[in-house]
Formats: sequence, C-alpha cells, structure tokens
Amino acid sequence: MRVQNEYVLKLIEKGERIDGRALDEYRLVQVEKGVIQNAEGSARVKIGNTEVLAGVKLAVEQPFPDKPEEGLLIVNAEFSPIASPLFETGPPSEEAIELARVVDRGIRESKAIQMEKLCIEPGEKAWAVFIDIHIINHAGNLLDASALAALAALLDARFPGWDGQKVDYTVRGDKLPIQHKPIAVSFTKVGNTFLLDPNLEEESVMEGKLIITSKEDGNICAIQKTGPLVLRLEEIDDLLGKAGKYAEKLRRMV
Amino acid sequence: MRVQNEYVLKLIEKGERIDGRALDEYRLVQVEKGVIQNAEGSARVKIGNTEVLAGVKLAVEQPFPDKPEEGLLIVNAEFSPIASPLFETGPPSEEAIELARVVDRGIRESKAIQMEKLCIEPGEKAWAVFIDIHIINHAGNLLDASALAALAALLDARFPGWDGQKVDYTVRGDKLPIQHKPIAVSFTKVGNTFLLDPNLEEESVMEGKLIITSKEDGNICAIQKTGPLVLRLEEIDDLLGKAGKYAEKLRRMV
Amino acid sequence: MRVQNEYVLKLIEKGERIDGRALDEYRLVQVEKGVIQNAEGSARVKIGNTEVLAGVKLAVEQPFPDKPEEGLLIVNAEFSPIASPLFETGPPSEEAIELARVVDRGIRESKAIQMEKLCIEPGEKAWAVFIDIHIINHAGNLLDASALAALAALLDARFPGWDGQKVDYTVRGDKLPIQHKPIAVSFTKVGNTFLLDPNLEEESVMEGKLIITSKEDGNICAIQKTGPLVLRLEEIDDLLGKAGKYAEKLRRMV
Amino acid sequence: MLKRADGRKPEELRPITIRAGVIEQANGSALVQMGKTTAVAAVYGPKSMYPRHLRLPDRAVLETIYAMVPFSTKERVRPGPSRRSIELCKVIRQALEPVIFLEEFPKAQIDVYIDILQADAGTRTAAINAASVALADAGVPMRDLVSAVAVGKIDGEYVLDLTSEEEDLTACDLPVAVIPRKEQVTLMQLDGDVSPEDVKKLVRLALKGCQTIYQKQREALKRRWIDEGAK
Amino acid sequence: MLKRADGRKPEELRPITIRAGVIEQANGSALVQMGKTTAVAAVYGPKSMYPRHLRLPDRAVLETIYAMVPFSTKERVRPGPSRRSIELCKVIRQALEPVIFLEEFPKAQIDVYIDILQADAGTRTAAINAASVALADAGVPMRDLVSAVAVGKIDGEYVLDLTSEEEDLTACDLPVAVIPRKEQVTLMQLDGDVSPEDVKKLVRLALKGCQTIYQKQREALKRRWIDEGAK
Amino acid sequence: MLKRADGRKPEELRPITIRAGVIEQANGSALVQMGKTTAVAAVYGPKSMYPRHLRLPDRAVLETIYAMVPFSTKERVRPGPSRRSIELCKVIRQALEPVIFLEEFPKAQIDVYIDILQADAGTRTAAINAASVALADAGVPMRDLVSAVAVGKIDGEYVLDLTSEEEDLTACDLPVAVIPRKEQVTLMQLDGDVSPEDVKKLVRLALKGCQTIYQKQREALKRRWIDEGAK
Repeated sequence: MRVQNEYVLKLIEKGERIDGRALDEYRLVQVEKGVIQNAEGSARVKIGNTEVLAGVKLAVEQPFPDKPEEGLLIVNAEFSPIASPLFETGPPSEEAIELARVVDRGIRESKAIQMEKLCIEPGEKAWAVFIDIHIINHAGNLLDASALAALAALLDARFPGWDGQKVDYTVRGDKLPIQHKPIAVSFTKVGNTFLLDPNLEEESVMEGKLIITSKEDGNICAIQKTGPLVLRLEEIDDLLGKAGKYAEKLRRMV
Repeated sequence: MRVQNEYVLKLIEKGERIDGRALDEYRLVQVEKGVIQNAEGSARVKIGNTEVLAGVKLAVEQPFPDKPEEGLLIVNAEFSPIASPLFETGPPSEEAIELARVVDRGIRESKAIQMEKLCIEPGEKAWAVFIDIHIINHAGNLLDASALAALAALLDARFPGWDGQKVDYTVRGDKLPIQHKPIAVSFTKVGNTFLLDPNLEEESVMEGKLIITSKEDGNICAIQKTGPLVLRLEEIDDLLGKAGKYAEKLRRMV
Repeated sequence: MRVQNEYVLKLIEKGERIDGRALDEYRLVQVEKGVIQNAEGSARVKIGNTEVLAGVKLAVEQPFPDKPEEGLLIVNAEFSPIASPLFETGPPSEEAIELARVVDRGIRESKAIQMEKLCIEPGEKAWAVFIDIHIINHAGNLLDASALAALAALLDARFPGWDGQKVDYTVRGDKLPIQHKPIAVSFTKVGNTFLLDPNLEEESVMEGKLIITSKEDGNICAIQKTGPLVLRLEEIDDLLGKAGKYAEKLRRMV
Repeated sequence: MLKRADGRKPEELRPITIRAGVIEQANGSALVQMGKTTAVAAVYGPKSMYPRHLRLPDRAVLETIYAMVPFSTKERVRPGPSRRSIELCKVIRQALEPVIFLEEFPKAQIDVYIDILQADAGTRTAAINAASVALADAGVPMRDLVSAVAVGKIDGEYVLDLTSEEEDLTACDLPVAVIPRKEQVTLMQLDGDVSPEDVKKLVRLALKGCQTIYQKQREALKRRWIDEGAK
Repeated sequence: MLKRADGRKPEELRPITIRAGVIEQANGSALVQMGKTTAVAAVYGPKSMYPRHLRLPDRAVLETIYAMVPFSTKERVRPGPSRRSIELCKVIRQALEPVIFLEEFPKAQIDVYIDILQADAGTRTAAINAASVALADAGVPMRDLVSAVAVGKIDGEYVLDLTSEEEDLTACDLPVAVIPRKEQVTLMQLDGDVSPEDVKKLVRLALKGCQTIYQKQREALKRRWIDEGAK
Repeated sequence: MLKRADGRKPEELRPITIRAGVIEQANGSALVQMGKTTAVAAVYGPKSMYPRHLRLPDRAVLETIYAMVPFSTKERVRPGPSRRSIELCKVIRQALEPVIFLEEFPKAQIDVYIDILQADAGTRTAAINAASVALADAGVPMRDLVSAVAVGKIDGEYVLDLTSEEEDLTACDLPVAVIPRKEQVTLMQLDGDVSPEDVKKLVRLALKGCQTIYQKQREALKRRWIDEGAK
C-alpha cells in the first residue's frame, strides 16, 4: 500500500497519473436518465467505475412556516455498503451527510428549481422534492458523480397526479420547473498539484478537495473545502477561474 | 452441555424425549383470560414452564389511507429480560420481531377480526387494536404460546367507551368482532425427526421449525420456516396434513 | 486520590472543610439574569466555580388532554461535555435526567407558575414553557445551582408576541405569572456528617444527598434522596427542620 | 375519619400478595400485588461482568431495570425507556444497594429486572418489594430486606398506600423504602405541598406500613423455602 | 385459463435478467431483474470477524442486510431498517445458510448486502436469487445455488411469480426458495387463506419456476467466467 | 456606501470579546463573542484514546463537537445532533487540524467541545475562533492560531462579519478560516450566487478581518498568561 502510494505521488509530481489521464481529464462519464420506474425522475451516472443512482420522489406536504409559498427540497445520500468495503450499515456517516448537503446547496442556491411553482396552496400544501442519492460502486470522486446524477434526475422528473386529496403515482404529468443547471467540480490536491476526478488510489493520498459548484453563467453557487487541506490565495483564485470551464463540459452530458 | 445435547438427540432418534412425552405431545397447556384489569382484553398462557402474557389495548386513530374503512391491528412482542438469561434489554431483537410478525399474519390473514367493524368514521377515525405479547418465562416454544395468548386476549377483549371525542377506559362495552380462531403449530425438526412443543433442551439442538397457522376450516393462513432448516417436499406435505389436527386441540383451550 | 479522600473525610469528621468553610456555608453565590438575548428568560448562576446557565423558551402548543386549560412545562438538562471530564457526549445521562426531573417537580408541585394563565384557547392552544439547564463548569452541587438558575430564568422571562397564528420572538411582552419561589437545598452526607454545597472533592467521598425543595411559607414541595445513602428518622427530622432556613437565604438572591 | 373509595381505613394497606420463585429461568424471582398494582422481579447473577472495562475491582455492580408493560395502564405505554423510567431505575437501585453485600462479588454484576404488569399507583414501591424478595430468593447475601410503600395526605388525614384515584386527591405523594430492622430509609421522594411536620409524620406512617409488608415478604420467602425443602 | 394483466400464462415467469459481477469493489456481486423488480447484491468476505467476541470457533458468520432504496416504491421509503426489513434479513439469511460451507471459514464473517432498486412484488425472492449468484461470483464454496420465486392463487388458478397488482388479487402469497438440485426448500412463508392441498401444489409450481431461474443464474455465472477468462 | 443596520461600515467587524480560561475543569477553554453570537470552547486532552482500536499509531485523533444550546436561537433548538451540526463538526475539525502538531501525540485523542450559547449568524466562525484559543490555552502545540469570519455581498458591496439579518440580504454567505501568519485558508464554504471575481475579493476581505481577530485572540491569551503568572 505504502509503496503504491509513493508511486502515485511521484507520478503526479511529474504531471502524470496511474491510469494515464491528464491531470484535468475525467474518466469516461456516462449519464442515463429514466432508469427507475417507480421514481418520478431518476438517473444513473458512471464516471469510470464509480456508479451513482439518483432518484426523485414527490409528495405533498405543508410548506415551511418561513416560506409558505414555496415547495420543499430534501436531499439525502446513502453510502450503501454494497458499494465499497469502506462503507458500513447504519445511519448516514459524516461523509454521506456532507455530500448530501453540498449537493443540496448547489441546487438550492442556484435556484435550479423554481420553488414557488411547487406551491399548491400557500401555507397549506406544496410539493416536496426528495432527491435520494444511492452509491452503487465507489471508485473515487463520489461528489461530482452525485451532483450530476441529482441534476439529471431532476431534469428527468415529472409531476405525479394530484386530485386535491392524494397523490396518484401512476400518472406522469409535466416536467419539474428546472431553470438552472448547477454542476459541481472537485479540485483534488495531491502533494502540490490539483487534479480532477480522482480515482480511489489518488483519494487515498490526497490532502483534500475544493469543491466548486457553478451555473451556466459562470456564477458560483456553492463551495466546500473538505479534508485537512490548506489553500493559498493564488490557488483559490486559480481554481475559481477554472471551475466554470470544467463544469460546462459536464453540463453538456445531462 | 455437549453431552446433554447428544443424549437429547439420541433419545429423539429413538422417538423418545427427555421429559417422557410422545413426539407429538404438548406439555400441560393452561389458558387464563382476564388477568390484567387495565387491558381491554388479556390472557396468560402456560405451556409447561413457558409463560406468556398477552394484552389488548384499544385506541382511536386515523385509518391507513389505503384502507379508510377498516380498523388497525398492531402486534408487538417484547422478550423481557425477566424471562430468560438469553434475553437482553434494548429494542426488540430479530427473534421478537419475527415472532410478532408471524402472530400478526395469522390474525390478519385469517380475518380473525372483522376489521371493517372497527371503523368509526371512514378515513377519519377507527379503532386501533394493539396486541402486546410479553414473555414471563422462556422454557421453549414461545411462538405457539404467544399466538394462543394473543387469540385468547382478543376473545377476552371488550370495547372501552367512546363519546366521539375521547376514549373512556373505565367502560367495558361489547366484545370485539372476532370471527375466526387462527392457531399456530410449530413443527420442530431435530435430526430427521419432527416433534411438537420443544422444550429448551430440544430447541438448543434443533435445525429449525416450520410454523403453520390454520383456521377452524383447516385452511392455512400463515406459514413461516425459521432456522437454517431444509425441507423436502414430502416433509412439507406431511406437516401440512397434520397442522389442522393439532391446531384443533389447542383451539379448544381458548 | 485516596490520600486526598481520607484527608477530606478526616477534616469533615472534625467539622472542618478543605476550603475552610463552615459545614452549612455555601461558596460565593452569584445570580445574573438576562444573559441570553434569544431566550425569553435566562440566568447564570455561579456557586464557587460551579457555573450553570438556564434559559426559558416559550412556544404555542396543544395542551395535554387531561389538562386542557393549562400551559405546559418541560424541564430539560444537558450536562455538556465542556463542563467536566466526567461528562460525555450523547443523550442525557441518568444523572442529568434525575436533576431535570427534580427541578421540574419543585416548580410544578409548588405551583410556581400559574399554569392556567398560560392557556390561550382551552384544549387547543397554550404556552409551553421550556426550561433548559446547561452546565458550563461542574465544580460540585449542580442541583442547587440548577434549581436556582431555573427559577431566576423564570422570573426574568417575558412573553413573546402572539397574533393568533404565530409567535413573534422579537416582541418582549409581560412577565410570566410566577407566584412562588421554590428553592432546592441539598444536604450532603459525608461519613456521619451532613454539609451544604459540597465541592467536587466532597462529592467524591459522599454517601449521597437528601434534596429538599421548599417554598416561602416553609412548605415542602419536592424531596429526592439520591445516592446509596441511608437515613435515620432523626436525621430526616433534623434536615426537614433546617431546609426552609437555608432556602430563604438562597431565595433572597433571585 | 376519612372514607376511602375502596373502604380502607386511612392507615390500612391494600390487600397484598407476595410470591417468591415465580420465574423458573431466573436465579431468583418474586411477584408482588398491592391492590391492583402488580410487579414481577427477576434476578440474574451474580455473574461475570461484561464489557470488562466496566468491572469494579472491589465490588459487584448492581443493575436495576424497571419497565412498564404496554398494557399495564389505561393509556397504552409505548415500549422502551422513558425519562420517568430512567429516573426510577436509579432510585430503585439506590434503595436496594445499601442492603446487598456487593463487596462479596468483586468484578461481578447482579441484574434485577422488574416489569410492572398492572399499574394502579405505587409501582416503584411494589417494584422494590418484589426486587428485594427476588434478591433473597436468588440467595444474594443481604443485611436485611427492603420494604416500601407510598403515603399521602387527603382531607387533612394521613393515608397509607395510595391508589391512583387517591393520587389525584392527595396533598403529597411520598414513596418511602426502609430497611425494616434498622428503621433506616433507603428511598424517599416527595411531590406535593406540605409542611415539614406533615412529612415527619408521614415517614413514620410509611415505616409502620413497611413493617407489615416486611412480614409478608418474609412469609413468602418462608413458603418458598418450605416448598423447595418439600421437593 | 386466467388472463394475467401483463399477458403471461399462469405458470410463466416474468422476463428475468441476471448479471454477475456488476460491482467492481465487491468480492462478488449480481443484479437480478424479475419484471420490474430489481435487486442488486454484493458480497464482502470471507474476512476476519470483528468485534472478536462474536466470532464462532467452528464456522463463519453469515450476515445478510436487505434494504429498499428510498425511490424503489411508489411511496418513498424512509431510509433505515423497518420491522419488515429486519424479518426479511433473517429469512433471507436462513434461506442461504444451508448451501454455504460456513465451516470452512472458522472465525470469519461473510457479508451479503442486498439493495432493492425497484420494487414490484417478489423483492425477497429476487434478493435471494441475486445474493446466491453474488456468493458464487465471490468464490464462496457452496453446495448449490439457491433459487426463489413467489406463487399465488388467483381466480382458482395457481400462478407463478406475482406482480404487485396480482398481490392484491391472490388468495395467498407464498414465497419459496429451494436448493434446485436436491429439491429442498430453504425459505417458505405464506400469507393468505388456502387449503393444505393448495399449498402442496403451489410449492411444486414454485419449484418448477425455480428450476428455470436456476438455469438463468448458471448462465449468468458462465457468462461472467467466460468474460473473465477473455480478459 | 452601504448603511448597515447596526451602524457598522462594510469592512468593520462586530464588537468582539475574547476570554481564555473560562472553564476551570477543562485543560483549556475560551469564550468568544462576536456581536450577539457567543461561543464557548473547552479542550480535554491530549489523553489516551479509547476504544483502543480507534487509536492512530503515528498521531493524535482530533475530535470536535459543535452544539447549539436549546435557548441560543429564537426558535428553540432540539437537543442532539442534526445533519447541520454533523457537517459543522467536520468542517471545524478540518479547519483546525492543519495547525496542530498531532504527530506529537501518537495514540492520543484531543477533544474540543464547542457550545453556541447565543446565535446571531457566524456561529461556525465564532466556534473556530474559540476552539483555537482554547487549544492554545490547553498548551496543545500549534503552528499558529486559526482565525475565522464570514463575509458577504449586500447591494453590490462587500461586507465583513454578517449578522443574521444581513444573512437574509446577502448575495452569498462565505465563511472563511485562515492561518493568519501564512495567509493560508483552512475553511471555505459558500452559499449564494456570485461571480468568481466576487469570491476572490471576498476571501481577501475575510483575510483582513481575520488579522484583526487574530490580534484579539493573541491579546486574550496574553491576558490569560499574565493573570496566571500573577497568581
């Protein structure tokens, strides 16, 4: 393990990677929508061997008292133990909670969903959008894959029926009012180098990541520094400048 | 322990049991109803040294959305640590949950309770029947004792008062609408032999059980294979044929 | 530790204490109200190095069915791990729950709050008074400090606004209807001696405590014997006789 | 003189039944009925304590678990510990500890489980009465039994062994446990609003009641030993 | 003859797809689709068991965790174990145990995780089919595979492999798992109201269905081995 | 220029008070008030880590627990961890780790507990400021302190140290923690909708604010050491 780690580190110092990619090159990204019939929207995202499923379910609930004229958004992630020997059964881990909350912030802060169009009866009834992220195989870079899957599932989603009393899940109505496409790009620091889309070996030697979620107009809607990483101002400037470009490439996939 | 186990096994091979019973003979079965005054219905069942208490409580709740014109049935079992050194404090064990669910299915699937007669106001209010099973002493064959106690407690139960607003537990009204008497019989496999009503020693060497719950008309309303037992088709046929006969004997006790 | 303990014990046998106090002498008691702006009422109590914060929050809830014309009182204590190496994170310990319940009983049984004046709409809406006790530093005698802080916070509390629909926490209205001032005094038995306001060293060698909460008129509204202490009748008589006097001294502080 | 709803005199206990040895699987057990309140207690141990790091080098750890069965009350009790039951586990444990020679079993644990099958006030005192007999039935060495009862004050009169109806009328609810031979109090709690003089008199009334209960406890153990001897 | 909503004959299985080796991180894995029901299983182990005190001296411990993904059903499923899923973990484990040579791995544990991605009845039988292939894919030594399917009785006719629509119509729901070569039953549950004769015939129908599923399981493993060999 | 509700200039911090050594029982502690936000931090350790299997052979484990006191906000906070507080524990820990010489204490653990007594925005940054002083007060060897503040953009202007009123107006909320002497960022989060250029400028504004806070932290530690020396 240790020998392997040093090899990975040395390669990266030279600007190379164990799987031959360029530092800013993603593995093969595949997005498939509509994969789960019982979900109102769903998507499978594969980035290399990493595989993530996102499902959107809708229900009618009472709006939050401070936002009586808006729908509700709930993002949840489960790191299923099927996906990795590192994952355990039980309540969501610190990592799963952080991932879900970063994905949530990207969608919420970009106003990707027109939340006011989810209101049915102000203060009484509104659509609640549940986005569940389910990891199928963990081969690195879960965050970028999860955020992409969540967005793709939202774009796939359609309203079920509603007769004023109960939801009819056999109906597949209009699309959800999605107006923006936030995309998360994780810049991963290994040694003194930043790279994109780390695999598991690279994550095992990384210092941490700066995750930047941006919109079509290049504006930034969420940032999260994760791991015991430190960042110099010039590094931050550099990554902020690049995030939009890489996001745009991923955005074309959904 | 191991010596004891081999002795039990050898006896059973010869068709004998350590307490001298025939293979299909129950220990002394005693059923006593009305043992708990604060319960709407209750029963104590003893089978040999095994002792189980079942209590029925009624409350008014909202019916399930998919069954707006029916009452609710909730069966719960607690393996109290008073009853055995094998039981621990804490949330119900896998065994306790399985037992409660098998008892529940026998009652539910046989339509023992006329659930539609528990409805007070469709979609709004109906009686919820809580059956709680409490083990007092565990000397083997908890399932048969628990299912019998649950049925006896149901037969003992009477509605409390209801004035449209709240329940008056000081009133003891009509009996519950019970129309069938499902009885569970556990066939326990030890070596190549099936026996009834195992004691603790026999349970410690068993392969598992096939639990068959049947009604007065001989129809079967619940089956559960439990333990790492395998069953041949002829064995299943044989047990299916016998279940009703043994159930009838127990049914006469309630 | 053991040597220290024996020294503490020997001193107390002689009627002396390691910090030079008389057996029935409290450390410096300081009460400061209005220390938390977001609470409807709050108080910090210091007894020597022991420091406790109590906060009162009000919300509108449904009254309990058996008391439709009264408000609700909820007392909760958290032994924050900031306060002592003895405290751990997680749900409240047995000790924290006992402390909260003894404080609760003193307030409830003395009718310190005119609960019927908290009713807004009988059976439908009433003020719920949440008293949260938060330990900042544990240097002995948490109970007396907590009960005092809870009372001081109640006396400091004012109603927020209520427009019939929701609570407006920016408004600071009338005082709560407080009509009595219950005070808890813990008599701590070390060897054969009872003393007041034990410090940590004294608590580490005590047998236990008799906690007596009394009102202005000398009546007793709560008692709790805590610890594996035994009490003779004369001891009880003696402590019952003294509780009111010491309570009066503390009462003057709030 | 106060007329009690069940016809008792103020200083009269409810009918009390005590049986030792009711749970065959336990090392010791007892059933106590005080009026309509029924408690059953089982003792498992002394036995080696796990996990090891909780062992005490010089004495056994006593664990008491008090629980109400869901159908023991008018309103169904949700299973699992409540804040009330957590407090009761603690005061019951501390009512029993003073009589047990825990120091005879270093590194061991003794588990006392108490289930309330039916509740009509006085469940903690019935629990203590049952637990104390169950401990003796298990052969755990003890200085004495512990006996317990609740007292109150209704219409100015001191009354022994409250029912739940009486709990709504009393000026105070004062459960007391004592070591009968030494007349020492091991549990004392009070809810209410009464004078110190009232409390003094009530404790004495409770002690008197406990002496009667003590006789019943001893008789139950005697019956159990005779039965055992007869086997 | 009964007309089934999806056009199947009474004794016809839903379209079934089985793929082995779908999760790269796992020691073995499989995906099973039976109609609209999709189960994915992953095996981790055999590996040393922790915590140590749970180790068995003479065999491995088999752990099975069955979970429904929140968006697998029409009404969203709340994450975390339910009473239903706890029971299913147990019966699935006991359906698999009889075929695994657990005694070859003393002190070890074998974890089988099963996620239901989409549910349209028969999730426990799909779970068993997937788990059994995943165990074989992981190279865990087994006597045989286990194959499973649910059967029922609609309008007097025996039907194989129920959908959730059919679950609302059937006189009984009878999931069965078998060791196909020995024709031994390792899981058998029933909900309903049917005669003993019905049950006998239904078990035979299930066994017949299982033989077909068994072929699909073996083909999936063969494809996997050929693919691997080709690498 | 923007008029702030509390009269501050855009680039002005709220009144800040820092006191070290406020909890006698802790190895180190600190209280930080930034406007109406109050955080108190306590450090216990370095000490031997339990359970043993979580020990790291080459460094200490840092544990940070962030909790809001129930009465710290307008709506009462329910006690116990929330998803928000679990995330904050993680980012706070990772903001502090880079400055602590954890490798000096193999197999040990250092616990940092932070309670928010009063919340008016900026609780995570106040928590970091308090924790960092508490660690120094405990004598834990550190490369430098960590200083933190949140910045935002209101009506086109960059503003330092947001209140909760301002959080409702800002185009983004950007909490930042830095190692002041090296000008390295150890915490950075953002909620909002702003251009990359905005972020660059805001980080610089935060850094400037942190330098002022850093002076206050050092003064608090100096006062504490002088007080101690005087004893």
